[in-house]
Amino acid sequence: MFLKLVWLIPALPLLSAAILGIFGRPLRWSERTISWIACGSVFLSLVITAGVFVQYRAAHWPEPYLTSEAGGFPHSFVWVPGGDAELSLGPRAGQRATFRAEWSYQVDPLSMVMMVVVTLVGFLIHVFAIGYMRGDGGFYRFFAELNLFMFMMLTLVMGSNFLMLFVGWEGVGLCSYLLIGYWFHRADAKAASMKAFIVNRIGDFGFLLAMIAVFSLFGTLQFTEVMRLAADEAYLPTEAFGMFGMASWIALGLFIGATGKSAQIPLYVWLPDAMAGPTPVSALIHAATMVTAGVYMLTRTNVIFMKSPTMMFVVAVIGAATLILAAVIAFAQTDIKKVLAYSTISQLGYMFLACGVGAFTAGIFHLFTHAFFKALLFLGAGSIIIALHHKQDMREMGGLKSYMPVTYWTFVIAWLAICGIFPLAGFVSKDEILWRAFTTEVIPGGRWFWFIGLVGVALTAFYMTRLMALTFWGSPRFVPSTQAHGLSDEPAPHEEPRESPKVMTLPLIALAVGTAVAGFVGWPPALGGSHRFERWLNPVLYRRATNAEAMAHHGATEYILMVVSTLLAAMVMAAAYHLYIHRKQTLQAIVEAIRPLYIASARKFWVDEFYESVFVRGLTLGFSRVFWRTDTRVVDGAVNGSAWFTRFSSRLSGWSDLFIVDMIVNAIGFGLRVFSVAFRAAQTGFTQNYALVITFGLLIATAAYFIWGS
Amino acid sequence: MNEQILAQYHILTIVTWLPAVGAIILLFFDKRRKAGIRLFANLWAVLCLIPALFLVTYDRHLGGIQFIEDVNWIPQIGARYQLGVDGISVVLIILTALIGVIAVYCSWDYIQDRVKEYYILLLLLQTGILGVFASMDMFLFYVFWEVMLVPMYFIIGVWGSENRLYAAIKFFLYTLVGSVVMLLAILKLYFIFPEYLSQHPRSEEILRSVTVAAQMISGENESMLRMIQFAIDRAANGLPTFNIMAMQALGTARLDGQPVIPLDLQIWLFAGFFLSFAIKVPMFPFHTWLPDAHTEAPTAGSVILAGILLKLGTYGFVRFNLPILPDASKDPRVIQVMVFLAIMGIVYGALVAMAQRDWKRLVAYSSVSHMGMIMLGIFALNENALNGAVLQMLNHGISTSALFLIVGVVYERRHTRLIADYSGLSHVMPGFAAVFMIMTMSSIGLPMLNGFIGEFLILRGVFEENKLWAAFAATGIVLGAGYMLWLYQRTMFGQVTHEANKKLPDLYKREWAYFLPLVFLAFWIGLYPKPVLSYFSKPVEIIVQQVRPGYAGKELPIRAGGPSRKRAVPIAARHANSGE
Amino acid sequence: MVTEAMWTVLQQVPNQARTWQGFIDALLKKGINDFILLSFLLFAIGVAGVLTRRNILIIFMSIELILNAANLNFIAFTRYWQMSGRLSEHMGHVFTIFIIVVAAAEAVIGLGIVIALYRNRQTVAIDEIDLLKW
Amino acid sequence: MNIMLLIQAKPDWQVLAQDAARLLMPEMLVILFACFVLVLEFMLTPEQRRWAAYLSLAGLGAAGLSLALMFVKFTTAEVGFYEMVVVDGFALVFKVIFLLAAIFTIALSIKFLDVENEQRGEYYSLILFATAGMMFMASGADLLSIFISFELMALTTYILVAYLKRDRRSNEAAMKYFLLGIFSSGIFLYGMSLIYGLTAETNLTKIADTLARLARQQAPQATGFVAMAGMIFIAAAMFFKIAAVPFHMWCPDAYEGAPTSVTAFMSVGPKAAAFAIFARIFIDGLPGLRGDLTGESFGWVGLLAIVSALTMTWGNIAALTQNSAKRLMAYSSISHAGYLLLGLIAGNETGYIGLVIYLFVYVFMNLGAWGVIVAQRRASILGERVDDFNGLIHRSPGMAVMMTIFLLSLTGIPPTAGFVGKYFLFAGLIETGNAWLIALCVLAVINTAISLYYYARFIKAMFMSDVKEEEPLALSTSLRATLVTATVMVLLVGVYPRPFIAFTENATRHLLGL
Repeated sequence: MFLKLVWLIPALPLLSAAILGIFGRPLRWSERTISWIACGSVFLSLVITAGVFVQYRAAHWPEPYLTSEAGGFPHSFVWVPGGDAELSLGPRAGQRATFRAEWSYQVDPLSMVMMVVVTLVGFLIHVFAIGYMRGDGGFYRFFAELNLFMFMMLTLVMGSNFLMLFVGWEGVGLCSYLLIGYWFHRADAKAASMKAFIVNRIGDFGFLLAMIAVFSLFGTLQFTEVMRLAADEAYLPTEAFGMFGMASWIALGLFIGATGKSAQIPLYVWLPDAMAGPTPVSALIHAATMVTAGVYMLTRTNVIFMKSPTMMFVVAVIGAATLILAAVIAFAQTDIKKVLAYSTISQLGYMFLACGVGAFTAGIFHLFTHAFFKALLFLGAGSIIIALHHKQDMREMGGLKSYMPVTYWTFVIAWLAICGIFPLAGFVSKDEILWRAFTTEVIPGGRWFWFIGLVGVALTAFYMTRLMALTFWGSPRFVPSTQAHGLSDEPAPHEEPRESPKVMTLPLIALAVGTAVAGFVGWPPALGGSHRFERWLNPVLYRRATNAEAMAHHGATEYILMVVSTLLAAMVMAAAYHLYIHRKQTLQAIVEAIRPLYIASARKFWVDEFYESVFVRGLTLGFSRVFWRTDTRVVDGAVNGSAWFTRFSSRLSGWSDLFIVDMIVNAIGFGLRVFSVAFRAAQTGFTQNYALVITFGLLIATAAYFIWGS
Repeated sequence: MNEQILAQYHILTIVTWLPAVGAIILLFFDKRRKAGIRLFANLWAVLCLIPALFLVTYDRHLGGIQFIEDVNWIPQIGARYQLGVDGISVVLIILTALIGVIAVYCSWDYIQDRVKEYYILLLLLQTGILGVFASMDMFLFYVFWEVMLVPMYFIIGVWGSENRLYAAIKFFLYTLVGSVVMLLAILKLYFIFPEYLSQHPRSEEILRSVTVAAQMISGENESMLRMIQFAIDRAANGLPTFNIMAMQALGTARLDGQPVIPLDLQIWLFAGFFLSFAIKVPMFPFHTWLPDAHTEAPTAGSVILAGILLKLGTYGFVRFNLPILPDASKDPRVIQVMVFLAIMGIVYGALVAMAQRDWKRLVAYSSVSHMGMIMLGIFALNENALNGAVLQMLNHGISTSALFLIVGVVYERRHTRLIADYSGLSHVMPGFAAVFMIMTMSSIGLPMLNGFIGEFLILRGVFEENKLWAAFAATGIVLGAGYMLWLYQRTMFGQVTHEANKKLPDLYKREWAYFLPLVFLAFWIGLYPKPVLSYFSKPVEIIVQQVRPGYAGKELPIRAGGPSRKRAVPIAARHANSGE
Repeated sequence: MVTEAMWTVLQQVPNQARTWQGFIDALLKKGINDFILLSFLLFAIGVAGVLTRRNILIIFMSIELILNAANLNFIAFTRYWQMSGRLSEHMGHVFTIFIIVVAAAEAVIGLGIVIALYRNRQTVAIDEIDLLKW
Repeated sequence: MNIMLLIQAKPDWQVLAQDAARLLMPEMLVILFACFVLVLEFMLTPEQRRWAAYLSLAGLGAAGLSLALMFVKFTTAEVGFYEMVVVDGFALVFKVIFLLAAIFTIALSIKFLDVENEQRGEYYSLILFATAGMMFMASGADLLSIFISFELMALTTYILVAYLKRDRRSNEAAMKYFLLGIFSSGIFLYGMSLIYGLTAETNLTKIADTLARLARQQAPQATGFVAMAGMIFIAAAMFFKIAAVPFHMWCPDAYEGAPTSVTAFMSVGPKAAAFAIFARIFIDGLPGLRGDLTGESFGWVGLLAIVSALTMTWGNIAALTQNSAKRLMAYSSISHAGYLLLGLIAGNETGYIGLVIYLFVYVFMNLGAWGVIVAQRRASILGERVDDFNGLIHRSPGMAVMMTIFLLSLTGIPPTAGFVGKYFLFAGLIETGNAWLIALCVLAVINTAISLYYYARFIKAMFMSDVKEEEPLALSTSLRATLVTATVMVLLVGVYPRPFIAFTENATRHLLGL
């Protein structure tokens, strides 16, 4: 029964978005009405998702369930019938394939996980947002856009083919754009929204081409078909490491798309700026769901990636580099949301690292746990921000522990989780990744990747503890605000920060619970678990012998590695605590000692500036201006020449009313005018000249005939 | 059959000439009674839309040219008043009629002086454009093609903004240069057709081959075949014809596997048509008339220019260059040039758009970029890309018209087009901001809006031909997002900095009325393009088969019965009522 | 028919030399070239006069020379053809007479225009008349 | 002696009279009325002077009627006056064109002469004489008759140009036109004398036969030279009359200086007449010298092609920067001569139809345009600059719209008559399939586009500029009627050319020897 309602899962939020968007303003609905509609629709989706989960697990797993099985509209319909085409790649090149993209959904283990994450976390964040956005002028707009995001994200994860994935992909980009720019009067928001969209577009460039290549190779965009065909060695041969063949090219395109959406090097720059949006947006879009779409996509197309060890290696390298770079930058950030943003990037780096080493399930598992604890962190930060009346600078916080106990304690759980403290969710998933990296046989150099991951653990522990220390611990440094923040109509607030209302703390608590228990879903066998999560996901993976062996194999090394990472994290946390709470002078000294590094970190290694100057101002705008100039005033010389000529023949007035703006045409125009003046000048007014011309004409004609005409 | 009944009622004649009739009626209005003139023009424009909507009864399974009307016009030269439409024209005609209504309607407040002349010209322009889409006779086509220049020239020149005179004459000159060269190409075709079929040493074989080709391209469509056969019979007796479909049959015909029209000649003819259509599109080096004309024209003028007029160029390529000159169209040299120009157009247009300080000019340059995409799609010469290109014609008509209307809205309120004069309009005009956002997204090809379907299909098809082209074209999509969003950011976001902007009213009901259909269409085509695509997928399939026989392993079916024999038509008929 | 018959009779009459006609005939026996050359010289002189003289009346007279060059041609050719067997040839003579008449008419009109011009401008120098140009 | 013989051979007066009645009725009527008008002039008081105009119109109408009768009567070519005069479809069609030109000119002139204060009967009688001359030209089958009628037309036109005898510009224009005109007449005659010398014939068809015979007999090279020289001299005179580059230079000056109504007449009537004899002489008389463009044999087609290219281009380009409307139209008329030559160059049915139908519609569109310029001439305003048209739409919308239609037709934009003409001219060239001619055609179409630029300057002035002065236009009923008729014809020919093409086919059938 629920499986027949799959189409409703995205449709409900869309309906709500449409209703709110169209009627919210003209009917002047109250915040309460809007909240009910928005959250209600997401809640219904959540309920249906749960139902679908149960049913799917019982009746279909491990086979994917396609809504087209249920029939036509609204379950599925032919969306883009593009006509016949010829395949242009691979063994079937030259054969006919009909381009016929369907609008249909697919429920399989992977999308099930994503649906649960999206609807569950999405619902909690919706609820939180009721409190967070209270009194904002664009309440209806906010929820309309947030609901629209839910629709797009669900389309992304549920779509049964690449084109639908792309719909969601671009759609979440749009919503991200709209929501980052929600407070569009703010300069940072308006710049950040555009940056996000365009950087994503650059990624989409790769995705789009890769998707088209997939069709040109396989003749279909349906995931089930593509993966079935791709698994065939005859169709898409596995490449040796270092080779860059068909699979690698397609994987490269897909991966470029993923780096854009999931904020990896080199396209990560938009995500920190995206924090200009309201905090629930940051939590939902820029931490829990949208940014993980890249990981989802990599896992979805894991067959293709697995055929290309080269690209797997690239993915791992990019993931590893990103996780370190982002963590280092997070060190010196003072804006609480920026720290969390870089932390997100860093954690996404882990996920990519996991994918790169062939542990797609570990990546998804980390995605799953990360959704909880990072959403929790962001919501906690949101709670703080509200309490401090939209102050985000950590240097003006401190000692909030006693003012906001619920926020504090939930935050602590998340902090421990992200640092990888046993037995919280973060620990389980991160350890899984490290272990898989250590033992990988998909790509060479697994131990190095493990080591980088370990460094990342230490860095994470440090900056997160720093964040805790600066916000919750120590003495309060905030000045009670005397004025309301820009948009709210609330009167001047209370002197001291206050715990947020229930509508905000309840989601925090719920997420904290999730953070605590989510890890048990994929409890590793080494600790007595059964890898339920991995087994659940296995059907979507391209199974290779090594993979299965790695699953079975565990021993002393694994325990050692677990202990190493946990101890490392704990030690770093303790050290950081001491530095920030008790040894401030030492901290200062250290900062002084590594001042260049510190500044570089604080300035984000000038990557933004580099991009801005080279790509944006340099190449794009530079060419843009140059071309424009070519287009309009190329022949400045001609224009000047004409000015001179005008003076020279001032009596020929009126000819400059139409002057020369484009290059060639106006050069012709100019030439014609010059000739015109010359021809007219030939008309001297002297009759004898005319007679002379006639005579010459006669002579030349006669002579010509006598010379050539015989 | 529906189609034949409508043809009996001269549906295409009505569709084409109804606006002109309105213009004539308007002549009798007192020019001081502006309100009456406005009301009449608007009602008439809506009236003109109604017969156009009947064209949706076009039989999509039958395909080919339908609603054929055929009247002898100038028997001495074999020019006939032949109207007929295939799916591509049907879609474009309906778009034209719709944009026509919007263009008339959006001028309600904008045009305050010389109202009567304005509406007369607008309606005449409408007739010209509709005529181009409906013509099946090249002479008639050419007449309509040039006729529409004149009203457009006046609309830009009289009701445009500051630099209007320059823009108007530039528009007129550019397009005239192109079209007169096209006339020569048309004439050449006109003369070789009977020559091949009656005087060529192997005319019998050619005749047979052309007849077979005619049967292939008309498929099951009897009336279309009759039309072509009539022209072929005439030509077999040395009498020339202007029939476009007969020319297509000649272009498709093969003699010992070789094209009947030699490749050299095809390339020359191609060049002739190319110049005209490339200027109209406009393709890269011929585009400089466009920004001026679009920018200076009044809103309705820009809407018609961008929404419909540019499509005439791409329509011309699809109707003439591809099927009539298939071997030139697929000649690698030609393709290279065309694709190079198209890609240049995409990238160059986008980059130049980015440098604009003038809102309207930016939108105008975006057209250059988008039309480059359509051209690329056409010259990928496969079904996906051509379907995408035709759909994109429609999409561009919708989204760019809307963008020009959007500029018009603020221009009417503030009388400046400089981007710098606007900021933070979202605060004061939220409805406007929403519409603008939707149309921006449509323009940059966001999925679920119309632009995406077209662009994706084009890219899909182009990728099949050459991956590098597709990569270049895809950069256009990135750049497109760049300039459009930057525009949106600069105008809609931020604080309201100008005092004058603080009191701007949001969209009036009238303005909603013309935006909503466009928004609706944008969503409809984005979400469910199948009905629209189904109108032209069959004609597109045939065109691809004409250019690349055997593409995707398909063959055009030859009808049973075999080619018909040469029928005797006395030569004397040439001066008498030949062809009645 | 009548003229043909008469000409056959006349042919039998011995040629009367030492007349103008005889002289010209003698010249023509050498060939038509001398006449063409002479008329061309006349033509050239006329053209030179048109191009170089300032006075409108003299230009006018130079043009008369050109007309007379044509006249000379016509007469010489007619005679040439008569001598070479086309006895009834006469069109050149007729043409010449018409040319003379037309030249007279032209002179009338030309002088009228010159007089009108002189009244308004007090000059008959062609290079002073350049009001209309460019 | 032979002349004696000729005189002795008694002319059959009865036959001549019959010929006159049969073949020359329209011409005789025109001359008769011309004489009437001349005499009437002395009987009219200054207030009644317009009657001269009405009488002339009546005469032209009568001639038109008799012409119509001849259309019905003549199905084949009729020759008379000892093969001097031929009445065939070609002649008849051209006579219609001349009559129309004359009627329109007179209708345009009435008010204009009032404004100029020169309302006199001799003006109309001169126009009638010129018309008679042109009609004879169209009928000329012999170099002699062509020459005489040519001079009749030319001499009367010289006088017409000088008609404003107190106007210095008119004097000067007449003087230039006259001097250069008789200069070209001299060249014409010289050329004719050469041809005569070569063939001993003045009758065009006989010339053609003789030349063909000479060619067959492989006559010495010298004959070829003489024939060529004669052809070139005749062509030069023709070029002069149609104002083709480089023989065009009288044209702008004469057009500017002449009274505007006369300019209007000159730009249509004499030009068409010159084309008529051009076609007659070159197609009937010198077909053997046609040559082709393949490089095998040189002939007049190459000369015409080069001159045509020069003419179109020069005329159009020189017009670009003109500010005087009359000079601008003069250059426009030069460039049209270039287009018209294309018909002769093409040398096929399509091209000939183009030539004739273009001349036919040129009457309407060009006289229409000149008519509007004539209306600009008011007591205190010359009205000869393009600027004088500023804001015409506000003052006189009908005039502005009609002028626009004329200008678009001159440019060749459908659905106006000009397009139909250009269509045939271009189509003729394309039909030949010769690469050079197609290149010429490309040049021609590019010229068409260039011409748009200066025509559009009028449109710009009329529609898009502010009114300069408010004095009402000099309009009269006859002028209005003329312009409306011209507009209707321009549009009618453009939209439904079928009967008009059929009409011109009367002329082309002859040229093709059908």
